[in-house]
This record gives sequence, structure tokens and C-alpha cells, in this order.
Amino acid sequence: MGVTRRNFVKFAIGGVAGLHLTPLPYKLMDDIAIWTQNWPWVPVPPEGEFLSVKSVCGLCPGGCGIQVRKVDERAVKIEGRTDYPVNPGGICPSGMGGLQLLYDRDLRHTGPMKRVGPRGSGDFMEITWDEAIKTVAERIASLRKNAKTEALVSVDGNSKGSTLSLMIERLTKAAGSPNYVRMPSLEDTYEMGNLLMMGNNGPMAYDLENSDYVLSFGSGLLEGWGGPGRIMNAWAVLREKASKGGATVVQIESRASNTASKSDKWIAARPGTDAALALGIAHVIIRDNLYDQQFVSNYTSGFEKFKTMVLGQYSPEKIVDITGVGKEAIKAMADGFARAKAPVAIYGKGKGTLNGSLFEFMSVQALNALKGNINKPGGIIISDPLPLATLPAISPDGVAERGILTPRFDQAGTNKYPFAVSLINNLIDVINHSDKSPVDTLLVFSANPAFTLPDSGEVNRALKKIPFIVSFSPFRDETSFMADLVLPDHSYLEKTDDIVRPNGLQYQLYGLTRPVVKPVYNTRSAGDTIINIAKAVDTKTASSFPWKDYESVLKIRAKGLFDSGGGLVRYKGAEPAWKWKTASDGPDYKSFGDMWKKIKTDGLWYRKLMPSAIDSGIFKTASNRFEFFISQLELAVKDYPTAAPGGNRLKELGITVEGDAAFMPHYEGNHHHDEQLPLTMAPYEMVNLASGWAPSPPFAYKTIFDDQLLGSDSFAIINPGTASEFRIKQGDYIIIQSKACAVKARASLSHGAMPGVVYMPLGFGHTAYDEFIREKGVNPNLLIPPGKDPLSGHPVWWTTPVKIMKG
Amino acid sequence: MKKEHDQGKYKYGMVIDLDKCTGCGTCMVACAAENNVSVRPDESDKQRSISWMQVYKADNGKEFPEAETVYFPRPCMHCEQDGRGGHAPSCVSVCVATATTLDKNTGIVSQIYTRCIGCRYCQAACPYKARYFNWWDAYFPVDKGLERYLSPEVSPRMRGVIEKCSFCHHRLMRARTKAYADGRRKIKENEYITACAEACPAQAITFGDLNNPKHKVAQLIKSKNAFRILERLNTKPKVYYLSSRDWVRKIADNPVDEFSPISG
Amino acid sequence: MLPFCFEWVWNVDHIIFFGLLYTALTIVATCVVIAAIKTVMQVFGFTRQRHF
Amino acid sequence: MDSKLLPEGVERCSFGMFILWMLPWLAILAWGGLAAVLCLVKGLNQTNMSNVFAFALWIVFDLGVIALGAGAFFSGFLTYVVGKKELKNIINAAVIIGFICYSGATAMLGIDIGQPIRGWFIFWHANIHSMLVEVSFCITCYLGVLIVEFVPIILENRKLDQIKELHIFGHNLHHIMGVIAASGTFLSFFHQGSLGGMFGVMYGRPFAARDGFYIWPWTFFLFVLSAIASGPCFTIICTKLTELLTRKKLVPDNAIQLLAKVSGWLLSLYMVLKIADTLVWIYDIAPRAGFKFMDFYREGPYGVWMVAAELFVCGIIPAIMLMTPKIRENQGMLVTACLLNCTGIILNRFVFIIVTLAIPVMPFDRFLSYLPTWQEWAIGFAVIAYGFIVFSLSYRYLPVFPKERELNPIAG
Repeated sequence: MGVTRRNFVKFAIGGVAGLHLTPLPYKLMDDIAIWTQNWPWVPVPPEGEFLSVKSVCGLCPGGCGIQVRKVDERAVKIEGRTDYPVNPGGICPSGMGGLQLLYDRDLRHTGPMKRVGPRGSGDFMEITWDEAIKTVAERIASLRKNAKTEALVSVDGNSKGSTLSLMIERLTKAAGSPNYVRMPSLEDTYEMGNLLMMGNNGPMAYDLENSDYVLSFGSGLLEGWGGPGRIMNAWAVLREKASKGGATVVQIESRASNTASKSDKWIAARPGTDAALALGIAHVIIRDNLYDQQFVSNYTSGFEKFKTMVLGQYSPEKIVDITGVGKEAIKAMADGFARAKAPVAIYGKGKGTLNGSLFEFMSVQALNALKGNINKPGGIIISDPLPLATLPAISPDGVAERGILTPRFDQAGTNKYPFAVSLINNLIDVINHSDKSPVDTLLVFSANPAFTLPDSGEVNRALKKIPFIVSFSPFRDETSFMADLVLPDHSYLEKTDDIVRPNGLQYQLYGLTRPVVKPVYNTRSAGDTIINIAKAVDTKTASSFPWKDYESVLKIRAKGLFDSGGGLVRYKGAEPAWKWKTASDGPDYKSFGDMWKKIKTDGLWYRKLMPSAIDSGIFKTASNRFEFFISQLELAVKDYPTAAPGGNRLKELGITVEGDAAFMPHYEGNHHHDEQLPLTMAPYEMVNLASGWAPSPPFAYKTIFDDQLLGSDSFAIINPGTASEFRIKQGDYIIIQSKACAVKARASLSHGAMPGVVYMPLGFGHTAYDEFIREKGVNPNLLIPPGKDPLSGHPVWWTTPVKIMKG
Repeated sequence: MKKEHDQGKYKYGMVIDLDKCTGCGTCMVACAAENNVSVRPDESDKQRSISWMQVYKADNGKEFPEAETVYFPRPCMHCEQDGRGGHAPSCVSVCVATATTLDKNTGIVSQIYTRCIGCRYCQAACPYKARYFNWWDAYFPVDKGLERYLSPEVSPRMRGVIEKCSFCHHRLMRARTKAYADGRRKIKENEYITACAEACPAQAITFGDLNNPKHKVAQLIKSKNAFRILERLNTKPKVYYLSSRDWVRKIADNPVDEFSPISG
Repeated sequence: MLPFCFEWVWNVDHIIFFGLLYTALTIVATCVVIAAIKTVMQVFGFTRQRHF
Repeated sequence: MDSKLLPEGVERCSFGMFILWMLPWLAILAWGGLAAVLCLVKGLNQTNMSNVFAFALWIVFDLGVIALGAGAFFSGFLTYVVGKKELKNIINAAVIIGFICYSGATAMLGIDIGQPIRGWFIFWHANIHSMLVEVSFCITCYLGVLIVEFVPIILENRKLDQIKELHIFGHNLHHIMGVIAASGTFLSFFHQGSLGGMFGVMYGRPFAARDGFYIWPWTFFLFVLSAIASGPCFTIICTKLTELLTRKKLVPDNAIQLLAKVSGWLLSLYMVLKIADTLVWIYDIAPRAGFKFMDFYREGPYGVWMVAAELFVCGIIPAIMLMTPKIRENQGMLVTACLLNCTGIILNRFVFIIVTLAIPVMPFDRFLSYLPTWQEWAIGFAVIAYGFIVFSLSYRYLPVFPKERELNPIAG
């Protein structure tokens, strides 16, 4: 049969029909289905063995327990730990996204770098570790050779008492410089206030979990205050109690923050008037005889003077005028606070990391003293520092001895700032007001002053003047972009480091991070780098650092915990660590070796809450009592010479009131009033946006609302009434101008804002990092002029006079 | 209706205590990290960014200083019905390619990414806006290194498909595998919880089997403060909320008539 | 669409839906095939082309 | 130049003129093609659609175009099934318009889905409970039917008709047209209805949700009705536009008047039902979901005026105009009524798509609005340009209007 036209057609039709009886078309369909599901650009995470590694979060001083889920060598998820006392299971959004901060190549310095572009550009060239260390060491060595060691300055953002901060201070001193400068923090305010009123500078904490009445003076408990993991859990505990009618939280804040919204009572006091309000409450408590008379008569001094002042000058009528809070509300707070079993008045605005006003804090602390709730359940807890071993003293040579004795550039501890330990803003001032920067080499550790300090413009000007800056930051932050040399630290997931008593914790806890993954990039633990640098400077400097590596330093210090006796290294979670105990617990380890091994795997050593009794001499003031009338301050005013002949000592300290009130907690009044700048700018912090040194993980930007950040614009919150005065509508661009600077933002109208106040979130406006973080919004620090808090000399963050206009 | 309780052995659900919720967003981050949701350079484009767990913000509408804020964390509601008695949620009954189904045995509404053609009908049908479309390819630029934290338990999605909260279904699988390895047939109450419930620092989220009276969720939903969002639509969501504040319960639904407060 | 797929269920819904669908398709296809076959037949002269 | 291809005995403009006329449409088509490539290669991020506006301009275009394309199946039904012989003079035009509408809509849908390459999953993994599956199946099948209906018209081209096989085939196809038209009607009925059903079954969206009959919400029937009420009007508009552009009378008045009359009656029936439906919606469905009628129109540009425009200006008025012989016999009035009718239907589709999605259901959610990007407009306009191109080509080379020769005798 030949191939005729007819046959061909038949064959074709038959073929097509027959084909459909075979599985071929269906198989092909399926293959196409599978093929359409494999795109080469969709990442396929490799499978592997699942592991879980316990550690501690090191992103903030809150020190939450974390466990990291791993697939082979890759860390894939961070979760909260239930076997860690701080945070039963939960962690904060930043901690949750920590892996992005570990792996994102554009967020991190991937190795030691030398700057090649202009300062601020972020153009670096990778060099070897040997070269990097040699460069720093030579720089320090040359300062030592020329006896100019004071020109070496370290800026340290690590929490106080951590081993790393000791090492940094040690390196600075051993090289011969007194200029070890810490970033300003709330700890400074606490420390100064407590030293003045109680003579005690041990860590202070609020026993929130056991409290039944929390009077919060602007503390953003839900904005990331203290250790967010712990505080949020404490919040749940308080809520649980509240549902049974047992706990009240009163939030005093001018903005309807999360804390204000979620608390039982929101009291909107004008920004900057907290001291007046606290003293107004004190007035009612004293007037109505609601204070703890036994405590006041047995353990305090200067009460009569305080009483006279408070009754004379802080009548509710006056307070209503100052704060805008109603008389009934003041009375209700006084009653609530004084009649509660375990009340506590807490201080520290926003996240509780930026310093506050010293007199404000002391006014709040006075309330606690009136109620006598010091080292009592639910009150404030003053305890001894962790019993860590001290490191052997350094052995400075002649050069260093000379250098250490030169005056600090920041004038901290001088007659002008007698109680301050370090004042970085003064350092910035000094640099900007000299022709040539007195600072030759600046070492920056775990800090980002170019972004986080007020008046950022001035800070950057100062940084530009410094001849040589070395950054140890693992992150590509603004300050490291100003650096000439970067010696990147590991991230907290790659190194062993201690977290010495997480922020604000009432019981003693030592946390230890561990390398969860092998270093992802060519970085080195800053502790090791410090030792390496010291060894490379010269033998004399090296002799102060006789250790093999940083971990051995940690181990030496931890030995102190063992020597103190007791303590636990395992936490079961059955009984919360904040439950008050009468008897000491532990130990649950055999030897120091055993203890250290267990700490290294589980990351903790702790003691359950058992503070020293009130009568065990915790007040170490001249009177051995809690001082309402601060003798040490009186001494500093009356006995110290004035800076300028014939000057007013009080004025020099920044105190404006006269008479006895100057030596007691008092309200300084509003001196910022300026016709040209009729509004107040109050920065605010958010738990889901990092505003400190470590950046927010990109994940956190999912949680930011689009009336907080939209595209590259951040929003300033304004009351609709105020906005209508300026004809500003939701989403309009506005210019906010202060003495320091003018910035552009968009307006977000909210009834949660106090009329006349402009609220701007801290943490936006980065100019470094990568596309997730860079150029998003504006940094309110630019607006904040370098004010000085009376007496402490620290920056004033929380009220800035501004004006706004449509932009 | 009477069949409703016989349908499945398990009915996993969630209770979110809005009095405890602080709006911190940890649930959102935990969810994104657990489920390989990528972050785009501009996450402020809320209409196109992906967040299976989304925290909504609402206020009581009053003026300063009476203004109050509440946060509604909103995962997929895993509805049981479409609102007119159909025994599949709105999104499931409309899906053209059977890419999403309601597992009658667990109550979980699944999403098969490799099956989805991206018609977005489910998105239009969902009143909770719980469904998200991948307008872009997942953002894991080459050399950025971010793909290293991806979990192999959840398959990353390609552009052009819908994704949504799965009640961390892979965690159920994990728990089942573990129970099986231990020779148990049942998983314990806290063995299977979602990443958001686990992460919540304020312990506002409780997760468990609504069918099991011993589970905390089953007890919590009996509270007089318990409610669901848009209850009137009758979609029978398995995510419940608790709030002692009347105005919060009131704005969770669209009441035509007067809202009657329950707490004095 | 075809009984090979796991979505396929032998229930009333499917029978009605696909029943109607395939009926309609079959009718259309049959008509076209008939037209085609008729054309082929007429072209090759098996039947005479009718004129109207 | 192309004179051999032109139908016999009719006048057509010069080839150069024709090319000039086609150029702008081709340009728009190319513009749309570029947009389509961008959307296919880069993804739907090229549009302004979002998780809120999951359906947007394209779907409005699709639904509008499919409703207006209903003229094809309904005229076919009237011609072949009911046996209205006078409609034979317009059925070709109706079929071509239908083909344009459906093929254009299908092409747009191909771009609109996130994974076009998996489009066939609709058929392969069909979920028969989804209205969209019903739509897809019926539209695809009906597009096939339209092709079968279109092929004989193409085969009537002078050159093609000379090929014996094709001539016979075309002839044979004509024979089966009755059956094809009937199945086309069946398929069309279901997909027009399912398109309405798509929105009516969104019970989570009280703005769109409707109760109904068996599995079909009332929108199912309303969409069918509105489509067959407006489709013929669109056919009339297209014919009138062609007559205007060619300056020729192409269709006898009786055909047009019949279509207009049928449209008018259907539209008035639709209006009665639509108003009843709206009242039920206002007084039953919305309150059940916790909404007051005015809640839907609290924010944004979509106010109550849309209801008034849809029901009265573009509903009742054209219905009366079309039903009144005096009015519809006036050419200007006829076209106005047809335009109003079509506008009303597009407005209806717009409301069901865009307004439904724009109105938040969760009370604490926000109202959002949407503006299409140029890519979306380009693809929308490209479909229009495609329509002009196909219709122009058909008019030029095919005997679309059987009475053209009779009505326009060439002098000499």
C-alpha cells in the first residue's frame, strides 16, 4: 500500500487518536507541571540534620535566653528559651530576626577593612588581620613614644561591668590614656541618683513581677524597656494579676504609647514635667499622711526639709498648671500608690537605655522612699554587683602614668560635673571647639555615636576632625563608615561573651553567649583583638594582658561566681527566678570546672531573688540613711571652689533653684520656652525598631506601620488639633526645625498625641547599612540640641523646642 | 450543622489575648523567620508586602487624652465555612486549581504553592486579607547571604503564587514524627504550637486543639470575653480573641444594631 | 479534568459538571468532525456535493 | 494592491488609506505587547494591583468585554435557534465582535494570572466548586465555538473561497451552525452566569455577596440577563460605528430595530430584578453581615451616586428609550440608549470588582484606592486596538455584512 493522500490522512488521524490512548500525553502534562514548579531563582534550602543550640541573646543588654535551630552548620531560626529565667519562651522582634544580622553580607563588615573612599562613603578594602592589628598597635605605640597617650580615646557602648568593657578600659589605661568614654545611658542616671540619695551605686532594679501598683514615669515598658523579654513577661504576669483585680499599671506619658494604651490608667503629663508630678504626688502622700512613717523616721534623713519644700511648693493646684494633669488624677495616683501593698514608681523613658534627667529620677525615687519599698517585694531592689572576680591591676609605665593623670577631655568628675563618669557630648564639644582635634586615635566599640547621639550633625563634624578612627563594629554602621580602619567583632552568635546581669533584672544572673555557628565571615572577637593589639604595642602594654585569649579572661572572672558560693547553672522554669526566697539555693555543680562547663552549654549562672535587708546597711550615705536632703550635693556646692572666681556654684552645676530645694529632688522648671519655637519635639522609641547600636533586623521593618514609615519618609505624630492650626493633613510633608537643625518628615495625625507636641521615632534615618535600613526616614537626634541636664551634664533627649511648617 | 462536631478528630485553633498583646510584632517576625518569608527593600508598601501574621492597629476613636490603641494580630483564620453553610472556607471553595484545601482532620487550611496559578480569586474572597500574593520573586539576592537562614521545612515560594499562614503545619508534622518515634499515637498539648504563639513575649497567643476540652484554648474560648473577628459573616474562624474592653470587642465586627457590653 | 487526577471524585457534583461540559464539548466536536468528514468525502468524491 | 482579496461588488478604501487607518491601532497593540512582555518577564509587580486590589483594571476590562461580547451568542441564539431570519444580516458582525471580545479577554487573563505557564492547571486540577472554573471551562469552550463560527466567515473571503476544499468545508460548517449556536448559547449562559456567581459567592465580602438559587447566587442570573441585554446594544454600536466610518448603510433597519427592541425588554426585565436584588441586599444581606447600606459608601470616590448612575441613568432610562419604538427609531437616540446601556453594564462590573475590593470588611481596616499603571492601561487599550484591527480586517476582506452590496450598489 503506497503512501497515498488518503492513507496519509488515515494514518495521521489514527496516530493522533492512538497517541491519546498511551500514557504519553499525560506523562508529558505531568512533566510540564513539575517543570513549571522549579524556578532556578527560587532558593532551595538544603536539608540536613536538625540541631538546637542554647545561647543568650547579645543584641541588647536585656540578655534573653535563646535557642537556635540549626540544619547542619546553618542557623535557621532563633527561638526563645523556656529554660532561661529572664524570658520564659518569648523574645523581642529584634532578637527574633537576629539571623539576618548574622548572615546579611551587606549589613556586616566581612573582614578587617581599610577605608579607601571618603569618610562616610562606606568604601573599604579588605586587609589582613595582621596588617590591621599592626596598624592600630603602631598608632598607639607612636603615641606612647611621643608621650601623647591621652590622645588615645575609647568610646565604649558595652554594658557596664561586662568583661569586654573592662578590657577596653584596661587597654586605654594601659596605653596611658584617661579618656575611656562610655555612651550615655540610663544606668548613669540611676547610678548618680542612687549614689547621691543612698550612697549605693550597685545595680538597681524594679521588682515589677511582684508589684501590685506600677507608677511608671514615661517608662516604655512595652516599647522595649529594660530587657524586653523579661519586661514583656512581667507585663503578662501583671495582666494575669490584674484580671484578678490585683495589679494596676499607671503610665505617665504625654503620648498614647503602647504602654500607655495597654496600662490600666494613662496620665498625660506635659513632657519634661515628670519631676513636678512626682513631687505633687509626694505632696498629697505627705499631706494625707499616707507615707511609711516607720521607714521614713528610721531610714531616711532630711525628710522635714523635704516635707516643707513639697508642701510649700508642690501643691496640686500648682502641679495641675505645670503638668496639665487633673487634681483628681494626682490624688488618685497618690492614693493608689500609697495604699498599695507593693507599689513601685519607676523611671527611665522610652526603652530605658538613654539617660534621663537626674532630678526627675530623684523625685521619682523620693516617692519610693516615702513608701519605703526598697528591697521589699515589688519595690526597688538595690543589690551588690555580681561577684565576678576582678582582674589583676594594670602595671603602667612612666608614659602611661603621666597620661592617665592628664585631665579627661570630657571633664567628667571635675568640679563642673562632679558626679558624672563620662560625658561624650563634652568630648564632641571639645573636639569641635579646638583648631586641631585633641583626639588623635579613637577606638569605637559596640557604639554608633554618629547616629545615636543628640545633635548628630555636630557629632559627625567632630568625627571628621579626628585623624584616625578605628571601629570594632561587626556592622556597617554610620560610625564605622567614618572609621579609617575596621576590625570587625564577631556577631553575638559567633562568640563567647558574658552578659553581666541583664538590664534591670532584680536577681543576680550571669549570661554567657556561645558560638552558635562558626564565624560566617573573617571576623574576630573584640576581646581577642584587644589582647592582640596590646601584645603588638609594646611589652609594657602587653604585660597588662597576660592572657592567651578572651575566653580565658571570661573564665577567670567567672571563677568569682564560684568562689562566692551557691548559685545555680540550670533553670527548670517551674519556679520563676523572681520569686522571693528566704534561703540561699544551690549550688547545682560540683566544681568550678563543672560549673564553667555547664555555663558554657546552658549559658547561665543565677541566684534566686534574695536581696539584702533594708537594715543591713545598704544606705552608704554620710548619714547611712536614704537622704531626701542630699548632703553630698551640699558638699559639692559649698565646699568646692567655683570654676570662675565669684561664680555661682549652683549655676555652674546647671541648677536654677535656690535655697534648700537645690539639694533635694525638685522640678527645675521649663526654661526652654521660646517664642520662635513654640512646640516641643519628643522622640519616642519602639520595641520593633532598634534605636541603639545594633541595627534592626530587616524582618522588623515588616512590623512597622505605614503611618510610621512610608517609602523613604518617616512620620512625626501630631495631634489633629495642632495639625489643623498649621493646616496640616494626614500624610503631608512638614519641616520640623529646632535650634540645631531642620528636618523633613510626614505628618501622622493621632489623638494619641498631646496638643503642641511633635513625636518622632528614634531609629529611622540611617545613612549606612544596606537597602533594608538605609535612607528610611529621618533621625530625630539631628534635631536635639546639645543641652545639658542640670547636675549630671548628660544630654537632654526628651524635650526639644521646635517649630513646624508645611513642607 | 450537627455534623460539625463529627467532622474531624482535631480542630487546631488559636486564642489571642488582646489585653496581653502589646503590639510588639514579634509574632510577625517569628512567623516570617519560621516560614521563609523574604523581606523586600521597601516593606512599607503594605499592600504588597507579605506577612502571614499581620498586626492591625485600631483605636477607640476618642480624643486626647482618652485615645486608646488596640492591636489585632491576624493570622489566617482557618475558617471552617464560607459563610453560607458551605463546609469549606470562602478561599477554598473558590480556588480554581484545588491549590488550597481544608483538612477536615486538623482544621488547617493548606496552600500548595506549586499548584497555585496566581489568579488571586481566594484573595478577593477572603474578608480577613489573610492571603498574600508574591508580586515579586522572593528577595534573596545572590551573594547577599540571606538564603543561608532558610529553613528546609518550608518550601520557598516562587513569584506569582498566593501564600498564607499554615498554622505552621510543618511543626505539626514535626510533632507527629516525634510522637511516632516515641511510640505515641497522640501529640501532647504543647508539642505542636505555632511559631507566633511560641515567640510571643507577652504570652498573649495560645494554641491548641479546640476539640479537646483539656486544652487551654478550648477553655479560653468559653470566656465571656472571647470573640472572633467578623463573627457575623459566619465563616467560623478558628482564631479567637479575648478582650475585657468593650470597645475592642465592638470594633471586631460590624454591628448594625447597638452593641451590648458584657462587663459592667 | 480526567479521572487520572486526584481531585477527581465520583460524586454527583462532578458527574453533573463534567457530564454537561463533556456533552457540550462532544456535540461541538462531533459537529465539526462531521463537517470535516463530509468535506473530505465530498472532496474525494464519495458523495456528491449538494447545492441549496 | 489587495483588490483580489476584497469581497466582490463592494467598495473599499485604497490599500494605503487602510494601512494609514491601521497604523495607530498597530502602535497601540505594540505598546500593549511591550507591557505584556514586561508583565510576563518581570511579573505582576509591573502593575499597581495589590493584595487588596487582587482584581483590577484587567478584570474590569475582561468582564466588561465579555458582557458586551454576549451579542454574539445571543444573536446566534435568536438567529439559529429562535429563527429570526432578519438577524442573518448582522450575525456575522456579532460573531466577529464576540470572537474579538472573548479572545481578547482570554489573552488578558493569560497575563493576569501570576503563573501563566500553569494556566492549564485550571483544567487539569479543576475545582469544580469554583465559579471561576466554570467560567474558564465555558469561556475556553465557547471561544472554540466562536472560532468554529468565525471560520466559515473567513472561508468566504474571495481568494479562500476559490479553493474547492475550503469552500466545501465552509459550506458544511454552515450546516451545523444551528447546533453550534445552541451549544454556544449553553456555554455562554453558564459562563456569563458564573462570572456573576464569582462575585455573588464571595460571602466574606458583604458588598458583593448575594443569596441565590441552588449553587448559584442571584448575581449569576443577573449577569446573564445584563449581558444579553447589553450585548446586542454593543453589536449595534459597533455596526453604527462601522457605518459612520465607512459612510455606508450596512445593515437593514429591521435587524437593528429587532436587536434594540429585544435589548430594551431584556434590560427592563433586568432592571426590575436588579432593583429587587439591590433592595434585598440593602435590607437583608448587608444588615446580616453587620453593615448599613451607607457604610459601603462612607469613604473614597465610590459614593451612592454609583448606584443612582447604574440603576437610573444607565438602566431605567435606556430601557425606556429602547422599548419605545418612537425613540429607538431615531438613530441618535438609539445610539445614545445603546451607549447608556453598555456604560451601565460596565459600571456594574466595575462596582462588583473594584468597589467590592476597596471596601474593607474588617471594621478596623482602611479604605484603599488604586490607580492602574501604564502597563495595565496599555494592555487594556491593546485589546481595544486588537478589536479594531480584527474588525477592520474582517470588514475589508470578508463579506461581513451580507446586505452591503444590496444597500450600496456600486454605480456603473
